[in-house]
Amino acid sequence: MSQGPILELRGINKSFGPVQVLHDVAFSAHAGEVTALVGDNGAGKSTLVKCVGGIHQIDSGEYFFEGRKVQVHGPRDAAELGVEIVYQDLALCDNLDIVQNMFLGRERRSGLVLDEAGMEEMAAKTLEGLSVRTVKSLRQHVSSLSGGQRQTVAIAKAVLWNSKVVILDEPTAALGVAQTAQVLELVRRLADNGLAVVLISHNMNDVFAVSDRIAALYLGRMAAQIKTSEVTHSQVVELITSGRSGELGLGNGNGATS
Amino acid sequence: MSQGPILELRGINKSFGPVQVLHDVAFSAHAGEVTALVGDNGAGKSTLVKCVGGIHQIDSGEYFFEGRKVQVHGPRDAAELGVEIVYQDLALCDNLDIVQNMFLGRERRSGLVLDEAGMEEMAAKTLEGLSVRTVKSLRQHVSSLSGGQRQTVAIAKAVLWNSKVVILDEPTAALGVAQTAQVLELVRRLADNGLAVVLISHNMNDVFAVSDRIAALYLGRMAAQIKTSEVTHSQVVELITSGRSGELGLGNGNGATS
Amino acid sequence: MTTETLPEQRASDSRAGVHLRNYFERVRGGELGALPAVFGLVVLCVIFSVLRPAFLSAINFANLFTQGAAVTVIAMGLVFVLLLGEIDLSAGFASGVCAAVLAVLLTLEGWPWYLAVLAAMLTGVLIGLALGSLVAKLGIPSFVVTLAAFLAFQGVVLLLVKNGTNISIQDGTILAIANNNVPPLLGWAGAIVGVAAYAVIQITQARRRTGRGLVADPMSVIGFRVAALAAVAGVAVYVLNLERSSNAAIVSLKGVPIVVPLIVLLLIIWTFVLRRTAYGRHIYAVGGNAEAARRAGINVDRIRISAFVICSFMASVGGIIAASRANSVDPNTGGSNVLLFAVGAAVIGGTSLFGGRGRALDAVLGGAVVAVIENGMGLMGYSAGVKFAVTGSVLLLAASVDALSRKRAATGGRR
Amino acid sequence: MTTETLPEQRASDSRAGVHLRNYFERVRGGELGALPAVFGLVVLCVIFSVLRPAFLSAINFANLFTQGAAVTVIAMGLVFVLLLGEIDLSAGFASGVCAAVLAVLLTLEGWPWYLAVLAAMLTGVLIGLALGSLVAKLGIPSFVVTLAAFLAFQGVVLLLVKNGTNISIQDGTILAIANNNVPPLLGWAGAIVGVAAYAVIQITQARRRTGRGLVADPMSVIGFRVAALAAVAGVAVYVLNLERSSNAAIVSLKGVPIVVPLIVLLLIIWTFVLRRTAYGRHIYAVGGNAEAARRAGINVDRIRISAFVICSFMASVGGIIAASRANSVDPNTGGSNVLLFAVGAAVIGGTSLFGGRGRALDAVLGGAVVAVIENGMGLMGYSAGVKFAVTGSVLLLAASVDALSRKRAATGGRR
Amino acid sequence: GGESGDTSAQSTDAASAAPAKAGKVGVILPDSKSSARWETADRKYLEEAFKAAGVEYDIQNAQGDKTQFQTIADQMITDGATVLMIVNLDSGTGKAVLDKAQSQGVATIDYDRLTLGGSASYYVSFDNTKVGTLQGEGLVKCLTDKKADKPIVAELNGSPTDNNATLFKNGYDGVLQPKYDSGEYVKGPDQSVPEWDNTQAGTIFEQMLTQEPKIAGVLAANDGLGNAAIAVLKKQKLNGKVPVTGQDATVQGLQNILAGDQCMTVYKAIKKEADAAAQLAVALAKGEKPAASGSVKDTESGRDVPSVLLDPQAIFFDSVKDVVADGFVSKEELCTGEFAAKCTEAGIG
Ligand SMILES: Nc1ncnc2c1ncn2[C@@H]1O[C@H](COP(=O)(O)OP(=O)(O)OP(=O)(O)O)[C@@H](O)[C@H]1O
Ligand SMILES: Nc1ncnc2c1ncn2[C@@H]1O[C@H](COP(=O)(O)OP(=O)(O)OP(=O)(O)O)[C@@H](O)[C@H]1O
Ligand SMILES: [Mg+2]
Ligand SMILES: [Mg+2]
Repeated sequence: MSQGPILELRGINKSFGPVQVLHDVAFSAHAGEVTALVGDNGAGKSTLVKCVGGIHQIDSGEYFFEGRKVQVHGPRDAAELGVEIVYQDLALCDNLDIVQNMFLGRERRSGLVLDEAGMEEMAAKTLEGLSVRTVKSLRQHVSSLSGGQRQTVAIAKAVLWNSKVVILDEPTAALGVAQTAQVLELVRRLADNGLAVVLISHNMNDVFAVSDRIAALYLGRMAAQIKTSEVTHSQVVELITSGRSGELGLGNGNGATS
Repeated sequence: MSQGPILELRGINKSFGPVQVLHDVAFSAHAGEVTALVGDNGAGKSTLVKCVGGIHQIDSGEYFFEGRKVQVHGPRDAAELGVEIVYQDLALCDNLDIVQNMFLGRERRSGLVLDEAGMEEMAAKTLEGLSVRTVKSLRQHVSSLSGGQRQTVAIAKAVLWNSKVVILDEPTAALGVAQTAQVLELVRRLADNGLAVVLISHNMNDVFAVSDRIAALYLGRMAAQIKTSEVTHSQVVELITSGRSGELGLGNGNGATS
Repeated sequence: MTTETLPEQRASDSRAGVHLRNYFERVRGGELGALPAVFGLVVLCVIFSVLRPAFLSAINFANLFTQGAAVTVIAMGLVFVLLLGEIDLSAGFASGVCAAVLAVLLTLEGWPWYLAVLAAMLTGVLIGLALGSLVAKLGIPSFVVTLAAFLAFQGVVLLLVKNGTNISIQDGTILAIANNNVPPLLGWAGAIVGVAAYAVIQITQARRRTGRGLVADPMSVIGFRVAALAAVAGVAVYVLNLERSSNAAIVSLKGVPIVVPLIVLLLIIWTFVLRRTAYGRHIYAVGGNAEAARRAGINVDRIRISAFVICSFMASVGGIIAASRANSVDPNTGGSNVLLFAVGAAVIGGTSLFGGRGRALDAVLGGAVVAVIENGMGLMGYSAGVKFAVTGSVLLLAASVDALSRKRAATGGRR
Repeated sequence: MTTETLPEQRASDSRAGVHLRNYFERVRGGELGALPAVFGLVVLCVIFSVLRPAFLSAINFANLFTQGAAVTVIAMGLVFVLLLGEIDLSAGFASGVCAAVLAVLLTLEGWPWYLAVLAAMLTGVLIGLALGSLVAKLGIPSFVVTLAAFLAFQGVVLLLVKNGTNISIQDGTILAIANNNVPPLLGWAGAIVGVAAYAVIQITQARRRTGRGLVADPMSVIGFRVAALAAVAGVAVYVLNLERSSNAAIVSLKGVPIVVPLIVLLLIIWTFVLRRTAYGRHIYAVGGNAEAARRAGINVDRIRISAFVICSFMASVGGIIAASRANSVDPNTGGSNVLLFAVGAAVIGGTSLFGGRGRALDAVLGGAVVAVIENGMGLMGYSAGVKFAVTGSVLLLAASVDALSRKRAATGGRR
Repeated sequence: GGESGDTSAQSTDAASAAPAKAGKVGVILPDSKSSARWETADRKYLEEAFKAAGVEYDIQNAQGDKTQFQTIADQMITDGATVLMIVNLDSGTGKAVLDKAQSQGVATIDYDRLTLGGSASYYVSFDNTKVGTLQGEGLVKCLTDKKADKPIVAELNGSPTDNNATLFKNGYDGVLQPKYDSGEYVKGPDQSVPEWDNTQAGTIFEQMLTQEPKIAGVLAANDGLGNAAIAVLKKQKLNGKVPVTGQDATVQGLQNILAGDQCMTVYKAIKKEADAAAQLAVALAKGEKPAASGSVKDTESGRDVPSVLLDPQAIFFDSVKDVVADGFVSKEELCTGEFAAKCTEAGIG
C-alpha cells in the first residue's frame, strides 16, 4: 500500500444476542480514495458501518484511526475523529425542518442565539449543489419530504462538515437519475480533495464508476478487499453471491485481503 | 388501446395545505402489462400511488376500476377492489415478526385461533422465492432486519394475495443484485399471469427490461404515457428531467398521452 | 452456524441442548421476558420476610391476593389501552362508578346479585364505548378525554352514593368474591386440571409444528415448563390450603381465595385474545405502527374503541371486587392511588406507555409487586410520612432491579 | 407557482397579500398553531359570561390570573419533560416539597426570604437531577420513577410540616407574589416596553433575513402582529388597572397582579430557550427521534436530565406561588389534582405526550383553559357531585372544540 | 388579625352599601369524602335555614383542594357575598381567605373548624378534641363490658393531612395513653389512613391484624374506617368480639352498631350546629351584630373569638334511637331488611 490507511479495523466481531453478524472482519479506508463496500442483503454492511460510527459497540476487535488505536464508544467519539456517516435508515428528526436537521448537533450560533439566517443560507447552497429542485421550502418538516428528498437532506447533512472520512450507506438508493449522477460526482470530488470515502452500493455500475478499491462482505465475513482496476464486474458479483471467485475470496481459512 | 385499462385515473388533483403536488394527472394501468411510473425526486409518484391506495384522499378527479367509477376512501376500499401496494416507506410494524407482518390484516385462522403454523409455512415459501438467504428466523422482529430484508418482506407481503393490480413503489431500491433480478422476474411473472403491475423505479435499465408502458411525471403533471417499445432511454430521461422530449411531453397545454 | 440459510435451518435445531443454549443467549442478549419483574418481586419478598417474619405466614400470603386483586384486574384492562399507546386516567373512577351502580341496585333497589353485576358490567362497557368513540372518532388525545372523565366520574360516584354516604353491601354472593375461599379439594382439582391442560396444549402445538416441518420446542423444554408450572401451582395451593385462622376453633379459614381462580381465568382469557386471535394481533399492530395497520386494512378506530371497552369492562370487574372486599361502596372507591398503581403495575410488569409492547401477564406481575409493597409496608408500622417515603423508595428499588438486570443484559445497539 | 425551483423562490413572495393567502392556506391545511386553544377559550368565556355576568367583572379577571398561576408555571416546566416523550408525575408534590422547604426555613428557622426562596429552588433542581439521572442513566421508565417520587414526596411533605399541621407564612415579600399588584403606572410602562421590544426584535430579524436574500415576513404582517399584541396587552392592563375593591374607601385594589409579569417573563425565557438556542433545538430533536439525535452527537442523557431539572425547578416556582397564595403550606400543597391539571393544561394547549411537539405557550393557553373552567364553575354554585360532573364535561367540550377545528382543517393524509 | 369590633363595623358598612335588600351568604364546605356529613347534612340544614330566613345564599364544596377553596372564596366575593362562612381545610388557607374577605368588608364565620390566627367574627362548632375523647371513653367502656384483660388496642387514624384527624387523635390518646402507660392496655399498631380512604383502610387494618393477630379493640376514627376494619374482622369471624369505634352516626355505622359489630359512634347534632351558624349568618347579612353565647381563645393570636359551641354525643346500642328521634337518620333507611328486628330490640319506632 502506497500510504497507511486512515481508518483501519481488524478482527471485528459483533453479535446481536445469539446471532453473530460480523465474524473477524478486517476493513480499511485510505485518504484520497473511494472504497466501495459491497455485499448481499443482510451481509452486514450496515452493521459494520454502525460499528465504525459508534452506534453499535463492537464485541471484540481493533479500531485504528490515522494509525492510532482508538476506542469509539458513541457517535460523538466518531464525529470527533472526523468520521461522517450517512446511515441507510436516514435518522432524521421528522418534527424538525430541513435546515434544523442539517445542522443538528452542530448548530451555528451568534452568541447564545442560533444563527438561523446563516444556517438557512448554507443549507440552501449545499442542497443546490445536489440538484434538488422540488423542495418548496427549506423550512418544511422532513416528514413531508419524498423519499429521494429525504435522502438528499441526509447526504447534504454529512458533507457540510470538514471531516476526514465520509461513509455513505446506499446513498443513491432512492435518488433519481440526475441526483444520482450528482452524488457520484460529489463522492469523487470528496476523495479528490483528500478525504477517505466509503461507499456502500448494490449498483455495480456506480461502484465501478467511482471506486478505487472494493471490499466485499459475504455473510458477515470479509471475502476480499481489492483494487477496482484488478477485478471485473462479474468477479465482484461472484464474490458477493458466493463469497469467492477463483483465487479471490474466502477459502478454507478466513477472508483474504489483497 | 387493445383493451380497456383495469385502473384508470382522470384529472387527479392533490394538495397538501398550500402546496399542490398533483396537477390534473391522468394515469392508467392495463391487465397483463407492466406500467412503469417514472419521474424525478419529488415529482409526485408516491403521492399518486397513495391516492390510488386510499392513503390520501384526492381533492378532485375520477377513479375508474374495471371501467366502473369508484370511490376509494381508505386502504380497505382499495384492498377490496383488488389493489395491492408496496409503499416506498415500507409501513411494517417494527414490534411484530416477519410472519405477523406478512399476514397483517388478513390472518389465517382455524376457528377463532390463528393458524400460526400454516402462516409460517406460507411465508417461508414466498420468501424463498425471493432468494433471501440471510434471514435467521421468520420469528425475528422486523426491527432487526437489514434494509434489503425489510424491503423483501414488504414485497412478499404484497404478492401473497390474489389481487388484480399490484403497485410497487421503488421495490428494488435496497436490494442486492440477485434479489433485484428475482423481483424483476416476479414482476414480469405477475403481469404474464394477467395482473396489472405498476412499477416505480429510478433505474432505467430495470424499467426498459420489464415494462410495457412508461408513464412519466414531471413536477406533478403527467408528461407522457407511452409504449416502452416506442421510446429510447435518453428520451425517457429527458421527459423525467425536463418534462418534454421533442414531440412528446408537456407542451403549452397540459400532459399528452400516447 | 449462523450462516445457515432458511431452508436448511427449518427442521434442525430441535435438540434441547441447542434450545437451552439459545435461551440463555437470548436472555444475555436482552430478551428477558418476565425474568426481571420476577427477580424484583423475589428481592422485595426476601427483604420483607427478613424484616417482618409475619410476612411469610399463610394468612399474609392469602391476604396478598385479595389486597392486590382489584388493582391487578384494572391493570389488565389498562394493558389493552396502553398497548395502543393511549392512556385511561378514568379507569379508577370508572371502577368506582360501576361499584356504585352495583351497590345502589343491590342494596337500595334490592335487585338480585346477578342482575346488579350485569348492570355494573354493562355500565363499564358503555363507559368504554363513550371514551373510545371520543378518542377514535373526534381525535381528542386520550389523556384529555380520560382526564375529563376522571373528573366527571368522581362526580357521578358522589351523586350515585348520595353525596358521600357509604352504601353497605349485604349480599352473600358478592361478599364471597373477595372474602371467601375455594374448598381445599376443589383447589387441588383446579390446579391439577390447569397444569394438565397446559401440558396437553403445549404438546399438541409442538406436534403440529414438527408435523409441518417447522422449528418447535423440544419435548424436554416443554417438560421443564410444565414441571415449573406444576411446582408453582402446587406450592401455592398447598400453602393456601393451610389453616390460617387465628381462632380456628370458631372459624376455619383455608383454601385458595376465590379471587385467585378469577384472576387466573382473566389472565388466560386475555392472554389468549392477545396472542392467539387476529384481534389481539391487530392491537399490537395498531400500537406498533398505526399507519401500517391502517394500510393493512385494519379498522383502527374500531380497535381503539374496543380497547377502551375492554379497559372499562375490566375496571367494572375491579370495582366489583373492591366493593366486595370493602363490604361497601363510598365516594373514594376507585379513587386515590388506584389508577396510578394500576398503570404503574402494568409498566413495572414491562408494558410500554408508547404502545406495541405488553402482555396481560405484565399486569399480574406488576400488580404483585405493588401488592407486596403495600402489604409489606402495612406490617412495618411506620408513621404516615415515613410510610409514604419508604413506599416510594421501595417501588423505585423494585424498578431498578428490573432496569439494571435489563441493562446488564442489553447489547449496545438497542434500548 | 408551486413548480418554482428553490433559487427562484428565495427572494420573491415578499408581498403581504401572498403571505396572508399562504397563512390561510396553511390554516386550512391543518397548521393551526394556537388557534384552536384560543377558540376553545373564547367559547368557554362566552358561555360563562352569559350564565354568570360576574364572570366578566374586573375582579374576576384579576382572580383568574392568580388562580391559574401555579398550575400554569408547573405546566410550563412539564412541557420540557413532555417534549422528550417522558412524564413527571411527581411535579405536583415536588412543588409541595419545595413549598414546605420554603415555609420551614422562613417561618420555623427564620431565614430571610431570599435565602429561603433560593433553598426552595435548589431543592427543585436537586429533585430534578435525581429523577433525571434515574431515568437517563438507569433507564427506568419515567412513569415508574416519578410514580415512586410521587409517593415519596407526599411523605416528605408530611414529615417536613410535621404530620398534618400547616405552617403559616408571614413574610411580606413572599405573600406579595400571589396577593399584591403592580402599581398601575408601572403596569402601563411594562406593557409599552414589552410591545416596543417585540416590534424591534421582529423588524431587525426581518431586515437581517432580507439582507441575506432569504424569505422574510413582510412589514405589513409584522405591523399586524405588533398591533394585535399591543391591543391585547393594552386591554388587559386597562382592565386590571380598574378599581376592583368592593369597598374602595378602605382598601384600593387595582393594578396588574404580580404573577402576570412573572408568568410573562417565564414564558419569554422558556420560549427563547426552546426556539432560539441550540439546547432547545436538541430537546425537540431528542423528543422527535432520540436515535437520530444520538447519531448527531447530541448527549441524550444530559438533555433528559436537564429537562427534569427544568421541570422540577419550575415546580419549585409553582410551589412558591402556591404557598404565597395560600399564605401557608400544608401536606396537601401540590397534591390532589395539581399534577393532572398541569399535564392536562400542557396537552390541551397542544403539547404531545409522545414527545417532539409542544411550546411554552401551550402551558399558558392550557393553563388559562383550566383556570377559566375552575373559575367559571366556582360561580355556578353546584353541589359537589354535580360540579365534578359538569367540570369534566366542560373540559371535554373545550377539548372537542380544539379537536374538531383541527380535524376540519386537517387534510386527508396526516393526523 | 383584627379585633371583632372592627370586623362588624365593616360588615355594617357593606350592608349599608346595599340597603335595598339583605346581603348574600356564601358557605364553603371542605370536602365530600372525609365525611358524609358535609353534603348530606350540613348543606341540607343550612339551605333550609337560609330559605326560611329568606336570605340569598351560595353553598359550595372545595373537594379537599385548598386551591379550589380559595378560588371559591374569590368567586363568592366576586359574586357579591356579604357574609362568608367557611369550614377551613387548614388554618393557612383559611386565614388567607378570611383576611381577604375582611379587606373587602365581608363578614366572616368559622364553621366547625377554628382558623388559628384568623380574623373570623364568629366561631360555631363541636369540640373536635371532645369527639376524640368520647371515642376513647367509648372504647374503654366497650372493652370493660367485654371484660378484656390487657387488651391490645389498634388505632386507625384519619387522614394524615387532615388537622381534625390530629385533634381527634389528641382526644382519644388523652384517654388511652394513661391506660397504656399503666399497663392496663397494650398499645398496638397505630396508623393513619390517607384521605380517609376506606379501601386503603381495609388493607392497612388487615396488615395490622396479620402483624398482631391478638388485637382486642380498634379505635377507628370514623364510621367508614370502622366499617373497613369490621369487613376484615368478619373474615376471621372476629366481628362483635373486637369492639370498633366510629364517628358521624352514619346509617352504615348505626347498622353496624345494631348488628353488634361496632361498639359506638359519635353523633354530632349537625342540625343544631347548622341552625346556630345560619342564625348568625342571617343576622350578619341583615346588617345586625348578633351576640354569641361564649368565646374560644385562638391559641395562635390569643384573640377571644365569640363562639357558639355544641356538644357531641356518644352513641351506643341503646342510644341509637336518639339519633333517629333527632331526625338525623330516618327509620326507613336504618331499619331495612334484617335490621328491622334489631331496631325493635333497640327500641326504635
Ligand atoms: N439489531 C439487530 N438485532 C438482530 N439482528 C440484527 C440487528 N441488526 C441487524 N441484524 C441482522 O444482521 C444482519 C446484517 O444486517 P445489515 O443491516 O448489516 O445488512 P446489510 O449488509 O446492510 O444489508 P442490506 O444490503 O440489506 O442493507 C441481518 O441478517 C440482520 O437481520
Ligand atoms: N404530507 C405532505 N405534506 C406536504 N408536502 C408533501 C407531503 N407529501 C409529499 N409532499 C411533497 O410532494 C412532493 C411529491 O412527493 P412524492 O413523495 O410523491 O415524490 P416522489 O415522486 O415519490 O419522489 P421520490 O422519487 O423521491 O420518492 C414532494 O415535493 C414532497 O415534498
Ligand atoms: Mg444495509
Ligand atoms: Mg416516492
